[in-house]
Amino acid sequence: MSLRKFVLGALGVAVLAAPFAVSAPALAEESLYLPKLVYRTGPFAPGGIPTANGAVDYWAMINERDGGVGGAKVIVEECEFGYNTDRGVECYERTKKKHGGALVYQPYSTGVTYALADRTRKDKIPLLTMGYGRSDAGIGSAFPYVFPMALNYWGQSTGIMKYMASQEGGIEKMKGKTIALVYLDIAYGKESLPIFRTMSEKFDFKLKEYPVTFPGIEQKATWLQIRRAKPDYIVMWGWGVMNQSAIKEAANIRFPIDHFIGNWWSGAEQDTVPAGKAAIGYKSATFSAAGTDFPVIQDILTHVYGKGKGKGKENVGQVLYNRAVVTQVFIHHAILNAQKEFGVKSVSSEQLRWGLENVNMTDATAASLGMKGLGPNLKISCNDHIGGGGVFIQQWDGKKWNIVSEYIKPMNDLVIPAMEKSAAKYLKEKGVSAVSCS
Amino acid sequence: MVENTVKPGEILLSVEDISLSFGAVRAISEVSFDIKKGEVRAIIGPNGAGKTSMLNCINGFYHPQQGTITYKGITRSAMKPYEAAAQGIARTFQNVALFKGMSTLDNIMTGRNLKMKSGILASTLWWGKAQKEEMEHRRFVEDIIDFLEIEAIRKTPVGRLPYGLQKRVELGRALAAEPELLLLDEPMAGMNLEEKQDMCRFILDVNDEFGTTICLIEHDMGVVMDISDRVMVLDYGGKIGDGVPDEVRNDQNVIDAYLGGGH
Amino acid sequence: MFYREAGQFKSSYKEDQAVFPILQDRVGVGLMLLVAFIGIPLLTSEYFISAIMTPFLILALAAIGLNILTGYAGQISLGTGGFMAVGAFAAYKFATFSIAIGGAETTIPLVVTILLAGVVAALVGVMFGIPSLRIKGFYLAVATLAAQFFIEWVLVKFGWFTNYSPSGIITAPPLEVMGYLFDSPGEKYIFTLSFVAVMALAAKNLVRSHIGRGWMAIRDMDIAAEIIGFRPLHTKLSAFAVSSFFCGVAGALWAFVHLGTVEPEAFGINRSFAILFMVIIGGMGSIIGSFIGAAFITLLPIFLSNVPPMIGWDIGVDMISHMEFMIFGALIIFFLIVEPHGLARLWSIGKEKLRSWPFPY
Amino acid sequence: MEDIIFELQFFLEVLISGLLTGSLYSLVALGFVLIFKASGVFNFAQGAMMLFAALSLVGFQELLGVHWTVAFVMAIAVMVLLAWCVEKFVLGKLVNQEPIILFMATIGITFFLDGFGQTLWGSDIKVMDVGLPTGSFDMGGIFIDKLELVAGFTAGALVLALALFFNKTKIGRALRAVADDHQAALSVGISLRTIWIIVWSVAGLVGLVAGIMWGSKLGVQFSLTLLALKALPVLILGGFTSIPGAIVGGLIIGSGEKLAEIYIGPFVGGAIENWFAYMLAMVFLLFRPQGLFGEKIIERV
Repeated sequence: MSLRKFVLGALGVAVLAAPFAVSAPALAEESLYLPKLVYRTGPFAPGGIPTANGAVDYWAMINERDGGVGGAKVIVEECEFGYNTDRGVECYERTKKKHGGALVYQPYSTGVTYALADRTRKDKIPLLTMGYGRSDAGIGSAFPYVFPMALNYWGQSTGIMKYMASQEGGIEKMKGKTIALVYLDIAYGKESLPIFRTMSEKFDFKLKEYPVTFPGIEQKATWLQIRRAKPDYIVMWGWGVMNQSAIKEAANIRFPIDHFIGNWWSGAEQDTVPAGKAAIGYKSATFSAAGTDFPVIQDILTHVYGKGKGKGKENVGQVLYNRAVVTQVFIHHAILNAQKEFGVKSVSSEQLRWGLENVNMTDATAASLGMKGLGPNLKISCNDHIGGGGVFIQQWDGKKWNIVSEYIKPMNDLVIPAMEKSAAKYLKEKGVSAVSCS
Repeated sequence: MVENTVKPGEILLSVEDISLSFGAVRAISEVSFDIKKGEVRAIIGPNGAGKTSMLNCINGFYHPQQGTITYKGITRSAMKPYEAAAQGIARTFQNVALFKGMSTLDNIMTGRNLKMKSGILASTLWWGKAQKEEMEHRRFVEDIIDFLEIEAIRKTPVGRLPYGLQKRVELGRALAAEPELLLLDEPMAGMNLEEKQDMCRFILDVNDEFGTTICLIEHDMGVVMDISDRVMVLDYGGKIGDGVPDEVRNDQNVIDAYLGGGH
Repeated sequence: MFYREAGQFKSSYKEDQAVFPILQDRVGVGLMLLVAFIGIPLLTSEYFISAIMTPFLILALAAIGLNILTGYAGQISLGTGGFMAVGAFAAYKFATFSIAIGGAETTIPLVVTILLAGVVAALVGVMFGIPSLRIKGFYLAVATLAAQFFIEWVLVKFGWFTNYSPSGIITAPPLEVMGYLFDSPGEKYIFTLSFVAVMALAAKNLVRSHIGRGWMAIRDMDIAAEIIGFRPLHTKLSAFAVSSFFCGVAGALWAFVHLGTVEPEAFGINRSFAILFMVIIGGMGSIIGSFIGAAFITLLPIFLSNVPPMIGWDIGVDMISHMEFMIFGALIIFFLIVEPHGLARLWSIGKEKLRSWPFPY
Repeated sequence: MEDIIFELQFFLEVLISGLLTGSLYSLVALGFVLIFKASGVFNFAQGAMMLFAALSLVGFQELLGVHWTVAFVMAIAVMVLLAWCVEKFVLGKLVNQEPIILFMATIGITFFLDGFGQTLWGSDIKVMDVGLPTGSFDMGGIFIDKLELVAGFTAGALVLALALFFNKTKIGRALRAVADDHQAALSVGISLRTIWIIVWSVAGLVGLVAGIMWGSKLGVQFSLTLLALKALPVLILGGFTSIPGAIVGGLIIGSGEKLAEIYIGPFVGGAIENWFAYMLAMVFLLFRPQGLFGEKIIERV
């Protein structure tokens, strides 16, 4: 009996010692290694699954259709972290040196983004956080390896503001109006607070802040308060289970649903479908379009799903899926840039950084990559890692998301100074100096 | 802390007119008695007579609703058990109350806690003062271990010991505090004859060698009469007899309570 | 055979009460320290050091902290994450606090910062330990959740704690001790290891002193402990204080050394649960058990998620993750059935076996 | 004057919706109480059981295309099977262990169920449609969530049913005997195994009902397991062993946290619901360490 226990103990020791043995096989072939941190499990899996599928399917399509990028095969490897920051860091450390070195990371988690900002800087690997992450990281000289492309949360906030103003017939009409900001009370949700406060002062509207306790399962009290406050608009910074719960509660208090606008992580099929009829008319921001009427999405359907592969057909064309595809197209574009500039097939992460800094997505490039109309046109530079994106507003009609607004540019006069201030503070605290962009 | 000294033969503790009840149940009613310095004082009585409750009152675990307790000349109001311990009152329990997860040595060492002064910081370092203190007390405890003849089980977790030995360890723990007044709650319950004899010997030795005043509760009349100087008898929470063993043995009330009272 | 203590006589109480009275143990621990301090940094990969060893050590430290409270003093707590958060944010406040002495800006030295953070956590721990005087067992466990959620809320809500960072995420300053910058994963690992080794020894010393005996007495039978003179207030609160100190330091290390940046959610309720699991799986009332438990809880999932790709089994990361959960759960149950008192007990049984090996009697 | 009426009405609305939400918490807490009462096990896995039950129901509906009532029956069968497995592979092997060990074992069960449920049915969000009403109706200016009203009635009915079960049936009386005294129960010939299987099955059924309610509200997804945390303060307040306690505790916590969020929250920055519930429970414990309906403990030496 006791000997059995001992044997078990020894077995346990062996199990614990096993991570020592992890090693990375080397690959001789020309390749591009793109590790993908994903969360297909855990409380945020509903959002994590379509984003992961979009990314993986895109590269599977590229490998099938073109045999890789510029002759180099793309190796995509998923690492599950369950939206858990320390597992995310572990994934990063595990994958960063495999297959000759990881080229870029895209964690889709604010917590992991913050945790990786320092590490990627040291390891000289770009961190592409398209549409999320640190709002101040758009200042390329302070964050040379972070690329929060398209628009950060501050820019998005101003974009949503502009949309509401346009609905009312001009920004001056917002004076005296009440806007309720419902946000998930964690780092991600709070990113938009400072800019809304600034705008509230500048445009003279009343801002009511409603933090929702993580993870946002129960929001009754919040919505009772909103009902009493009778706001003209509700803006939501939610993620995961919070979203559909909020949409249902908004319907319960009979708030005019088309005056309820989510940010672009609060506007996907995963948020509206479970909310049922309550969600019809709900709006959200987005920087990418939904649907399958784009060459690149069609190619995925033909080359991946057509051959019986692919991760999840039901996700194709969904908001989060397409958004992930857009991000991959930008990476694709950056790889092509780097290959051209440095004349190699297997670009290094450092070379890819150059590629990302020289992204210039025009209508022509977008068309050549099959993405025309799917995502934004951006021009990245050494100092500007955002690239001048903008925001669309989309609306849920009960079946699909439709874009209902013009392309709205952010109020850069508000956003950029705030970013610069915050970035300067970061540099000071970290004791690092800005890189030169000249 | 009380620093009065009481000479042998003088009254160490006196209980006056105390009553204790739990809701409607009266555990002790209007009992007075005293304990003299240096004596072996016994409290006897049938089950439920209020003996353990009396000890609980003396060491501050229960607070009587009425009456006073005077220890070393100071009458105390509601007092916490650890304050009683600090004044030199130690005890053992009816159902052994040892620290099951610790070894015999550690259990007895806990009895020394009131005398150990080194703080948390010093203890984390171990080196120096804290270690010296620990060693001094260890020496004292080893003497007790020798005295109780439990050397062989020094490092054994007490949970694994047989009942008789546990009782002995518990006595050791109480002794380690170098008490002035030692309260023993049925120290011989559940023991065989040989173990009882050992225990009697220890009790008398403690009384002789250290001059410790002892107050004990016991069922076994024979044992009580042999080793005590004075005996008090409780029944239904009231006092029915008090005096030297011979007096008590012949007291009609006591005989009734034990023999004819329908118990 | 190899592990025999026969012939090792102790001639003084001092020797008898040494941390490791048996020669083989002393050699073993010496070897382990040697491996930990020299072998691992030299021989293993950066991944192993920075993604496995460093977090493992920090969580082991937190587990020691909780073990002091739960394993030694018998007070179940689910507020560990909260106390770690206090440590992390206090360290951040101390580190960003600078005073001008003689014109030059002076900051508090890093090691002092981390220790001070522990002290702040200890104070907060004492505050939330007060209910333990009346509430016991699972009721107390749930009451400590109040601490967990309250602390998290305070840190999220009041910008002062994060120096008004818009997202509420704090960024650690560079790790500089007396002019030396701990920068590479190896250096950071050594930094952590030094802290953990010293504090583990301190914890071991504490639990075998009269203070530790007081905790165990309260744990085993609180009424008897009080009657023989332990003051429940002092004893319980000192356990809360010491435990929170350890957790606070662990939190500070987590923020400063491991992640570099941290948000309050990193010390959420899941963290508290994970550390409680470490203590129970490793063995309550055992310092070495805290290490074993931390290893089990942090390394096993990583190991499990590494195995299928290693053996070339492509089943998708989500399936791996689900299986990881299932195997992990099953193993917890399995180990409890085999040895309910934790892996530390299994370890000591193993030692006993080795003592007589290869002869069973 | 109008203001006062409006305020009064608002207060009433907060109170009512708080009570209704509270009854939803009670549903989760009820499963804990059942198991703790009968076996002294603090079942950490109740949240996971709720998710697993709801996942099974939706899963059968999707997979087999059957009516939800059929899926409901199938889900019950799954929960009974689960109870049998728990007894067979976990609790049965841990008889006479300390409560903390059993608690830890239920943590193992939690991990296993979380993984197993997602392996079988996937981690994606699923829509729970068993025909429960949505939206709210207007009662003199007070909006009442229809779903929560149904949940409130269900909770009430469930408690009534459980009370009948415990008091009127032979098995119920046996369960109570076990709760009072394991030895005595064994000596009159009740098998502890059977009791455990029944209790865990009933807790599974309660979990399924709770899962349906919460699943209709939030969609069936992993986050449902986090609701177990909402049930803990309810348990403290109500006492671990009292079924009415779970209901009353739920009502107090539900209304208490809503009132606090609305009337105290704005002064301190909001989002106080979570810790307020725990704080409320803790302060309450300081005065009654055994909970609202728990039995008073007299200490002896």
